[in-house]
Amino acid sequence: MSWQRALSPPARRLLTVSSNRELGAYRLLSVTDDDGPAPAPGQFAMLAAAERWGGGEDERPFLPRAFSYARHRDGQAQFLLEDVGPGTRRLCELREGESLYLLGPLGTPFRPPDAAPPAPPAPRALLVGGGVGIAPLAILQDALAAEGTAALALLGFRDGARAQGAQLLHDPAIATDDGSAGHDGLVTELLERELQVGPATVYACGPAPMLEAVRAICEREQVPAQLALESGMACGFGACFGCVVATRGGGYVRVCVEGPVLDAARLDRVDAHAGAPA
Amino acid sequence: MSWQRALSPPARRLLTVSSNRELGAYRLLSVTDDDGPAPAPGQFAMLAAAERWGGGEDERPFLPRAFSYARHRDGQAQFLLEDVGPGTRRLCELREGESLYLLGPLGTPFRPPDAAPPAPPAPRALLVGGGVGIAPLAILQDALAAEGTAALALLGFRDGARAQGAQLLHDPAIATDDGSAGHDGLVTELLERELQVGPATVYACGPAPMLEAVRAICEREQVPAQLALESGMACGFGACFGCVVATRGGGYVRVCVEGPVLDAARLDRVDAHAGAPA
Amino acid sequence: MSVEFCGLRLAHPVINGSGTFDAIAARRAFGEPFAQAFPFAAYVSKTITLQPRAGNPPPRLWETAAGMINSIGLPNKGLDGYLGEDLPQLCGLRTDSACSPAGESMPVPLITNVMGSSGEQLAQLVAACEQRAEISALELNVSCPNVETGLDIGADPRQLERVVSQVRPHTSKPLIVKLTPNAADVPQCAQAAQQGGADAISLINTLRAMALAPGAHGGEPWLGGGSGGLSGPAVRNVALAQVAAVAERVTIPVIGMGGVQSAAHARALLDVGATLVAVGTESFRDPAAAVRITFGLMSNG
Amino acid sequence: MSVEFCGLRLAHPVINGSGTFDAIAARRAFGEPFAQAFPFAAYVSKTITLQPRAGNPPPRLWETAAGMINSIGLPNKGLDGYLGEDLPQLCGLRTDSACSPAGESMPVPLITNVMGSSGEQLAQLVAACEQRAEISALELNVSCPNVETGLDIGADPRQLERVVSQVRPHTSKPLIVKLTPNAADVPQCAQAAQQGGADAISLINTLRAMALAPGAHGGEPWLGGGSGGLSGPAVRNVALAQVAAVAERVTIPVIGMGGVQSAAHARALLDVGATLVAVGTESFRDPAAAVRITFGLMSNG
Ligand SMILES: Cc1cc2nc3c(=O)[nH]c(=O)nc-3n(C[C@H](O)[C@H](O)[C@H](O)COP(=O)(O)OP(=O)(O)OC[C@H]3O[C@@H](n4cnc5c(N)ncnc54)[C@H](O)[C@@H]3O)c2cc1C
Ligand SMILES: Cc1cc2nc3c(=O)[nH]c(=O)nc-3n(C[C@H](O)[C@H](O)[C@H](O)COP(=O)(O)OP(=O)(O)OC[C@H]3O[C@@H](n4cnc5c(N)ncnc54)[C@H](O)[C@@H]3O)c2cc1C
Ligand SMILES: Cc1cc2nc3c(=O)[nH]c(=O)nc-3n(C[C@H](O)[C@H](O)[C@H](O)COP(=O)(O)O)c2cc1C
Ligand SMILES: Cc1cc2nc3c(=O)[nH]c(=O)nc-3n(C[C@H](O)[C@H](O)[C@H](O)COP(=O)(O)O)c2cc1C
Ligand code: FES
Ligand code: FES
Repeated sequence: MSWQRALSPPARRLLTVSSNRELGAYRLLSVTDDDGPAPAPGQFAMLAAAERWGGGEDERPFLPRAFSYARHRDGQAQFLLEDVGPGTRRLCELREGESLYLLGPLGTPFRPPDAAPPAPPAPRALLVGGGVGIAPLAILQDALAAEGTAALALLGFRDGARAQGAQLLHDPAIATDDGSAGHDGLVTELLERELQVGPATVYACGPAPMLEAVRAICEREQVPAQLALESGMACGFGACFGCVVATRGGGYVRVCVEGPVLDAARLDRVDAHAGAPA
Repeated sequence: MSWQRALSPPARRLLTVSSNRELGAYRLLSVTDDDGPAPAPGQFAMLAAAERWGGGEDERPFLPRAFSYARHRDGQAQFLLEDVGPGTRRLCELREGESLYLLGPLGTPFRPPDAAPPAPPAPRALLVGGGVGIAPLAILQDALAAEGTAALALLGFRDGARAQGAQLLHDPAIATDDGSAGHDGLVTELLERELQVGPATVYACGPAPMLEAVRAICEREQVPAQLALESGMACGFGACFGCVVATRGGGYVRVCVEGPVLDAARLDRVDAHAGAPA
Repeated sequence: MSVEFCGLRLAHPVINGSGTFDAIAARRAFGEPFAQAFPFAAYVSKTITLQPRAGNPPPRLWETAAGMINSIGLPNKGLDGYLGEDLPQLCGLRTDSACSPAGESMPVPLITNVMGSSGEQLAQLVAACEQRAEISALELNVSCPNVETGLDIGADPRQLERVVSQVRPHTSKPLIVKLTPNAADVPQCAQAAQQGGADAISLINTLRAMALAPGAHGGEPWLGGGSGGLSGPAVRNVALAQVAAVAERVTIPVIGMGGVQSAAHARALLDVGATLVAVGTESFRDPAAAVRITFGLMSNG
Repeated sequence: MSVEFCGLRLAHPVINGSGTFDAIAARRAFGEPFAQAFPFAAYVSKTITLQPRAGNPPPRLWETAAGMINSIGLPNKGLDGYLGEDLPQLCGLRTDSACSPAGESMPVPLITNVMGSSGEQLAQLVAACEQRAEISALELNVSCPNVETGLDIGADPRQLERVVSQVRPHTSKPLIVKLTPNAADVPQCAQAAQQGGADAISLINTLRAMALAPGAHGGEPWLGGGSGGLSGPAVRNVALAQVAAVAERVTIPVIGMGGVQSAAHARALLDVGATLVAVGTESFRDPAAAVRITFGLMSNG
């Protein structure tokens, strides 16, 4: 697995669903993509069902939807889906053998942990995920493991059904809002505890309030953090300028080109629209 | 079975598909409609899939589609479908247990054959159908049979696969354009032959050229003809004024209100848009 | 839920768009009881003209992505036919009692929509309607894009103000002006209508649109009328923008319409300032659409 | 298939709509070879203004029924940034050889789209572009609905003619005027642009539209810019009507766009008189949409 941004072929590909199974409150969608480039951790793809993409709630969806690669192995791309609206609903109902369009891999991936201070000589990574935002942390954990980097996953969920998504990662520490699994409270409490242990590079993906809390904590603790943002997207490849977030010092960057992974230091705060479904 | 125009409840009903099976080139869709009024022969319903009605070719369908009741028995409404575009395609793919919206029965039905001259003392009916236009003739044949009226079905099809639709009627005489089943030629040739035998009331439904030929023949032979027309419809209950055909002497009538069954004598000619899919 | 609109008391804020519901034909399809459980709080007639019109030759409909184009061409019996034959059949409608505030059926006031190619014609139409007690309000269609009146009165604010002020003296009934969306500055048109004496504004009418005959390669139009008007979900957000801008500009009530399919869509129009909401195309998909929408508004405020 | 447009030879008739394809970002996503297999026969830049603009605050997008609303707000580096930083990266694009008549890749001429709030500003932009050989043609955006320029120059024929004639003397390159669809009489605007000296007309730009924030109940707009512009299949038949009416009125070439998703849609615009077709929103759904459409045109004439 490489940390290098993979390039997407310049056309959406018509691919076949190899499986689509329940994972607690989520679905794990596997797609056969033998010829597709392997994504770097943090990259995403734009997905749309090949048939009947439309005609749902308010006659939507129309545009493709962005999903982080949760895994990519042996020509199989995996995505973790949460049904939050007409687009995700249509993808969630796809059955084995049905077709979808995929454009990807897209976007700027995670970088390996800093070897330089403040990280200790043996770099340590903390993977902080919230809800369906855990998806890119799975493929990231694989990549870190392959390099022998300790990568502890701290995963927060709204409830026990969602917490089952944690199966996607190795040996995660879990927090739930309703206390039904793991720590009864916020995942950021787990992060604060871990940062007491020693410095680390923090990787985070999840709802905007979680990302903002992670950002603030890491700023305060002066540890580097890479945030995988989300944003409403029309294209995913820099064409529409629709997916921007405001950056520190003014101006906007496109989440699909400069991100989805941005150094937390580039942001004054994480905008309410820049996170995963809560 | 009654000849009386049945009234539709004033809202579309959410119903369940009980079966949807192939019948040659067509599909026979059965819908459970226990509480729905029984249609009179010639009436139709507006159908739309409850889910994903849209997102097909050119992001259609959007409006419901009109279909003649082919049969209605024991709370089961049957429709004969030919896949000619995004609306019929979506309905053709509906599986048992899936839902659709139905508004109906709608429109003006067939009238019983004239007892008065030119019909002979024992009325005789000739049912002339073309392609998927045979659908309303099935329920009509049932109604005539129930009254003991001889009702000979003359059915024309483009090819053998379509000719299998003839199974819907009793003892039909068949014509195919490609000669692959029955008479090698036009169904109107069968009609001319039958009219030599003696007068009859003619009932016809099919593509516009066929209807126009039937109209012209019946005018020439001075036998009464009732034509079940078709037309692009938005509503089916007289609201949009979109489904009109021109009538003899000028002006237009709404096919969904005055029709779909119109006396041939009311038309100068059958407009190219006023027939079933060819 | 009961609403006051220009002095009329309505059971709820959902009415029909002109030309999208024929109460007489509906009774034929659904039976007499339908008239006593009418889905709309007020009934707006199809556009009536001085002379009878047959309407455009078919085809008159084209389905688009999430919408439709109509080129109906305003068929109607003309003023005399309307007043003589239709009006008697349009009285006595009552709302669906399930959609009324106190669970009680209420009378459905009749709003007559008229169109003319000049201020004089409109004045003549309005003056004749003024005589009829069955008519509760008037709506001027100054916007129909699919009939060749030469000029589109409603798109030019100055002309519009002149025409409305010409019509105004001929009626004491509430006078609604239905704007065309095919204008550069719709709020300015609304303001002009108010200045001319309108009691309320309604919008949007259909967007000018066309379709080609499938298979033909010479650019032959599909619609018998050549071009037509787009309605349905496709225009919903255009309607919302225009209704919001108009409601901000005028002080008279606004009837918002365009692509309303659900209570949420109706709520959005009310939220940006509409007093009433009209349902058009969605009624074609379900004659009880207005009932569904009204229920939704009642249960979610 | 190769087309002549205002003296430029193009590999095929399919180009992009301004602001709907960023060739620089696309090379980053798809790699350098993409520049040598570019999907469009000519490349139209995003709208450039005199001063740099950050664009509107997010959210900038709203998905509608069969379309989308954007409220991007014309972010760009300003004239100097564009000429200095972007222009060098936009030269040397070549078409996908599979989409070229003789199977040979052809150069992709660059069309620069500019906008200003006055004739003077536009003249200044055009004069600066005139100096640059890399630019093959200019497009005036007189129509963008989502930036508050005060007046919408393109909706008023007289103002439009004045502005175009003010700009015309500053360039000998082909001058395209991109009209706004939010006008009462679009063909008249086209005619005014021609009278002012335009070499070609392009249309349609987006339709003014808005959306409310889901869940909010005070009518709060969703888009950071308040309102925005509708594009995609929802506007296709509105575009077709406007393009047909404009092509009938002017004698200069027309670039048709609005909701094109397939070769059949492109063919319809060509059939009613367009010389070129532009693809916008559909490229978001598939960056190779233009390739697919061009193939379709090539195989079905
Ligand atoms: C880089 C990236 C990676 C992502 N990875 C994942 C992933 O791995 N798994 C996953 O489940 N999700 C992921 N997402 C989020 C996913 O793309 C969204 O959940 C999805 O787009 C929602 O579409 P929908 O139609 O289901 O819901 P929508 O109805 O589109 O609702 C989603 C949100 O969009 C807004 N919204 C509502 N209506 C509209 C409208 N009409 N137009 C615009 N916005 C509207 C609201 O804020 C709403 O909460 C990712 C997003 C990005 C940008
Ligand atoms: C009273 C009545 C009874 C009917 N009974 C039956 C029946 O029993 N069985 C049956 O199979 N069919 C029946 N039909 C016909 C059926 O309604 C049509 O075949 C169906 O509406 C086609 O829809 P579609 O989306 O599949 O095809 P469409 O794409 O709508 O194509 C159908 C035809 O419509 C036209 N068309 C194409 N595109 C458009 C567009 N965008 N907008 C408008 N028109 C367009 C063309 O002429 C085309 O050939 C009946 C029709 C009526 C009016
Ligand atoms: C088939 C049809 C016929 C219409 N006839 C008229 C009419 O006669 N007079 C009028 O003022 N508006 C007419 N309209 C416009 C509607 O009243 C309404 O303004 C428009 O359709 C937008 O609403 P909708 O999207 O809910 O349909 C008609 C619309 C349709 C679709
Ligand atoms: C996200 C987006 C940004 C756009 N930016 C511009 C722009 O900068 N300048 C311009 O003239 N038109 C702009 N447009 C309008 C398009 O060029 C085009 O006219 C319109 O989208 C209709 O075509 P479509 O339906 O194929 O998208 C933009 C459209 C979209 C969707
Ligand atoms: S999603 Fe279009 S620029 Fe990012
Ligand atoms: S289909 Fe609407 S009036 Fe007949």
